Amino acid sequence: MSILGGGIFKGMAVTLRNFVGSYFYKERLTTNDYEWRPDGALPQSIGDYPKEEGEQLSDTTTVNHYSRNFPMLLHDTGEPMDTIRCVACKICERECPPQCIYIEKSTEKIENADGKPQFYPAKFDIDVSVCMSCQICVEVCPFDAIVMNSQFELSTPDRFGGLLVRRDDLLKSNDYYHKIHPQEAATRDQKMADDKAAKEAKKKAAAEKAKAAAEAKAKAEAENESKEDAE
Amino acid sequence: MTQEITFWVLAVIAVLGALVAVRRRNLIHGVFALMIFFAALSGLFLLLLAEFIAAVQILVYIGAVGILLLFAIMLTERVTGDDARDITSRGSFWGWAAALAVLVFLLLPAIQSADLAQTAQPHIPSVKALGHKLMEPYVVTLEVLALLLTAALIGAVAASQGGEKTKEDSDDA
Amino acid sequence: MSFELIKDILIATVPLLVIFPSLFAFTTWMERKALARIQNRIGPNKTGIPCTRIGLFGLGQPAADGIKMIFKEDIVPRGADRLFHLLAPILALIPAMLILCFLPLEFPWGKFMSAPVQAFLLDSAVIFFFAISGLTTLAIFMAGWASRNKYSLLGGMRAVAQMVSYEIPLVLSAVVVVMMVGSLNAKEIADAQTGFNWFVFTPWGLAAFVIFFIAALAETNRSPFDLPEAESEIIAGYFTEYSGFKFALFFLGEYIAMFAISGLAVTLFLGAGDGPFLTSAPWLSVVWFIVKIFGLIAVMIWLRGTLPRLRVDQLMAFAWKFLLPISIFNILLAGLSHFALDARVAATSDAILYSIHAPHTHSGAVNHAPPKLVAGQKEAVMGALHYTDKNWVGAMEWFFKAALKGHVQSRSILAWWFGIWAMGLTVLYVMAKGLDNVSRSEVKPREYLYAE
Amino acid sequence: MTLEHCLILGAVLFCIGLLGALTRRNAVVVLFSIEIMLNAANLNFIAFWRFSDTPDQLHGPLFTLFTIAVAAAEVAVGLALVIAVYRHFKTVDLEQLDTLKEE
Repeated sequence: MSILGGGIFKGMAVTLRNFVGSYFYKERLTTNDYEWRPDGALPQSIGDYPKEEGEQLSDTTTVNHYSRNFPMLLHDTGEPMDTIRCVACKICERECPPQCIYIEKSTEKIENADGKPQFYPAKFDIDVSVCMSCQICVEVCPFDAIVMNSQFELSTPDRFGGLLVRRDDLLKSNDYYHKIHPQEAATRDQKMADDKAAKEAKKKAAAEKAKAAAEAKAKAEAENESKEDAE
Repeated sequence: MTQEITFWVLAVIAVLGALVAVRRRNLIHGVFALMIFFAALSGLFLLLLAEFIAAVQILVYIGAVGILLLFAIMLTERVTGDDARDITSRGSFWGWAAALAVLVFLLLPAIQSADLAQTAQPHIPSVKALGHKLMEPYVVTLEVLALLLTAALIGAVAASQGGEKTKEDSDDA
Repeated sequence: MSFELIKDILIATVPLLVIFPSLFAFTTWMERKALARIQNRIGPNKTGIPCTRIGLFGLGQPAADGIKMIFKEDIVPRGADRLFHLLAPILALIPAMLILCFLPLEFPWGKFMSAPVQAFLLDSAVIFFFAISGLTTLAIFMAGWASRNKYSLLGGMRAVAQMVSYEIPLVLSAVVVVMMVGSLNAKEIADAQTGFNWFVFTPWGLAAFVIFFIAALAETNRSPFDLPEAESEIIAGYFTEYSGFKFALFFLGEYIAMFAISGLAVTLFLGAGDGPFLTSAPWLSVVWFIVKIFGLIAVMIWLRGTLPRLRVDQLMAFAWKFLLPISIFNILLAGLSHFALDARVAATSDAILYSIHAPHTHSGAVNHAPPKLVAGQKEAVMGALHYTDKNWVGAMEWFFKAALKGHVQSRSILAWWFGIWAMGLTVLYVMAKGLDNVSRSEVKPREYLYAE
Repeated sequence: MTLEHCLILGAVLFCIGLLGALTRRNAVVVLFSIEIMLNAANLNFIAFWRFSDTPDQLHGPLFTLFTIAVAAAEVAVGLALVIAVYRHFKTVDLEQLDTLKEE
């Protein structure tokens, strides 16, 4: 037998807790109290926003772990262009529903993190005004080179050039990825490590099998020779 | 001295309000002029120290009757009166004649001939006295009035609801 | 016009015109900050002192809104009724400002007046309050009609229907207090509640206060009842076609009406201007009055952050099938229990008073040792004295002390008092539950026969 | 502000109401005019009461209170009838509502 108006009082209790909580627990607030920018100038393009460190970063961490905004390219620790994961295979460009990714493959190959010469994207532009954050590019990418970023402050005064994000602005380090989406980054790294281990194991197994086969063959040949000696 | 000015100002507003309410083609303007007329009358009542009546006048007439008229206009046709049809009835000349005749030959002579009291006795308006009066000698009238208002309420709802479907409506539906 | 009269009128009216619009500016800031905090955001905090970086918690926001409203282009739709389009916001503001003067605010500069030109001393102040607050309904209809646009006409008609049907419970719940005090004069109602004798502390007063507050919310188109200006349904209802300064006038009118209605709620139920330390600083009564008004407005804002909007038919069913019967029943209950309680307690308190005089009169002129005092009799007598001059909260305190000392009669009075409380609230609650089921029952949409 | 001025004002307002009732086609406007006539009568009541010898008897305001109540009831029922007529005849033009007249 609910008290008459019981629902209203429950609702008001929730809003009161919210109201009081927002004063005491800072992490409840979805946006931070932005300070004025030092020179007060408006960022002209996406690149003007600080890449990793800086005030932007401190805000994106307050956005919770599962927030998705626009994709970013990953590179392992070290110089971005040396350790870039993307090999310009253009699968994501083909799969992207609004066709907002534009890739130009490089002509020559460079060493990537594992030392294997690979192609790299000479140009990798995402039109942020067209992208609908559907995350299909992240799913189809075989190299885990593209993941979703949660940076949301991307306003620029020019809506044509300003919202086209170039490759260098897209590139973010893997530990930044760990910083904004810890669990997901951890699982993704775990998966990559397992795949590598599995591949090695498979290679090793193949190598052993090859070795065993080689030994068997060698033994067989040894037996043939010994048989021929015996005749 | 101030009473004279306010009396004449309110009188002029009342007469103009009534005239516009009656002669205006656009009914909405008519209703709002009527409400100005009611407000002017309420001011006159205040001037005549009938304080409670002034309050009731605003509450009942402007607050309720005015809005009732607005609703009625909204539910009927030709609200803005912008169609060419004549707004006066056929024998409107005789209407004017009758009204003027009543004014000139009947009312004004009656006022002139009557010997009217010239001075107003001092009076402190008090709602308590009105309340006591309503309870002692007029309590029966009050109950009858309550009955009448309830009957009018139910009657108005029944009449405007149209009761069960009439023959024509059943054909149309 | 004698100079004295003009001076008095100015002293009576100008403070209201200055104080309440500035309180309006503060309330808009308070509302936006509170709503933001409820939704886990920060709210305006950048507009402080203009052209500098000092954003003092966004206190400059009302000024910024005001300036913006002044410079916004004032569009009048082509087919609109130009005169009424201009008149509607003014008519929305005038009654709101007018009813402010019926609130018993005893400003300290009142003593400079030669004759007390104060509207709340009017004999029928409360009736005038309701009469003039009914005019805002007209303004809203005029706005809806004059903007020559289906949505605003729809919003206007809905607003009028809502305000008319919620005016009745509003007035009926005020009738309870007027019946207790026995006068319509706002000052007498305020004086009857001095010394924490607020009507909210009586069961029927509490019920009437709740009904009054709900009806006041509907009367000023606030929170759960803001259908007429619902952005989502009919694009801000009757002031869709208003922009610039006229829109600001509507906004101002609505807030001042909110102040006025909560001012009346404070006068009728929360003991206008009554609070602690009044003896030392009588001017504090105005401060207490405004603090209580802000308390009610805080609750209104809190409700706005919580409750979803009511549909039209729910709105109407709630007014006619729930609030109206409850308020009528509350009047009946108030009449029965108050006068029954009055008679019962008066009888026992007279008995208590009689008990201390009785021995002297019997034994004639011979004075002998003072009568043996029953335990707790002194407190009971004090309580009875308090009760005779209508200070029942103080009386109950003394009766409570006496009851602690074991005084039989004050125990019976307290039992009777709390019995009335329990009986009153349970009866009202049961009736409310019953009516709630009725008004929630399946509403058959009535097919309209006319205007095929 | 003598009694005579009030009575003349009452008379003029009464005649304006009468004029409206007699000359207008629309039933709702006729109801306006009846309201104006009733209010003119109320004004006279209050005027006579104010200048009477025993204002404390409060005859004027009491009687006006009753006429206001009756007038409100009358408007409510009158408008309900007008709406019912409109629904049936699709018009409120008094000239066309002459089905009782035998041709």
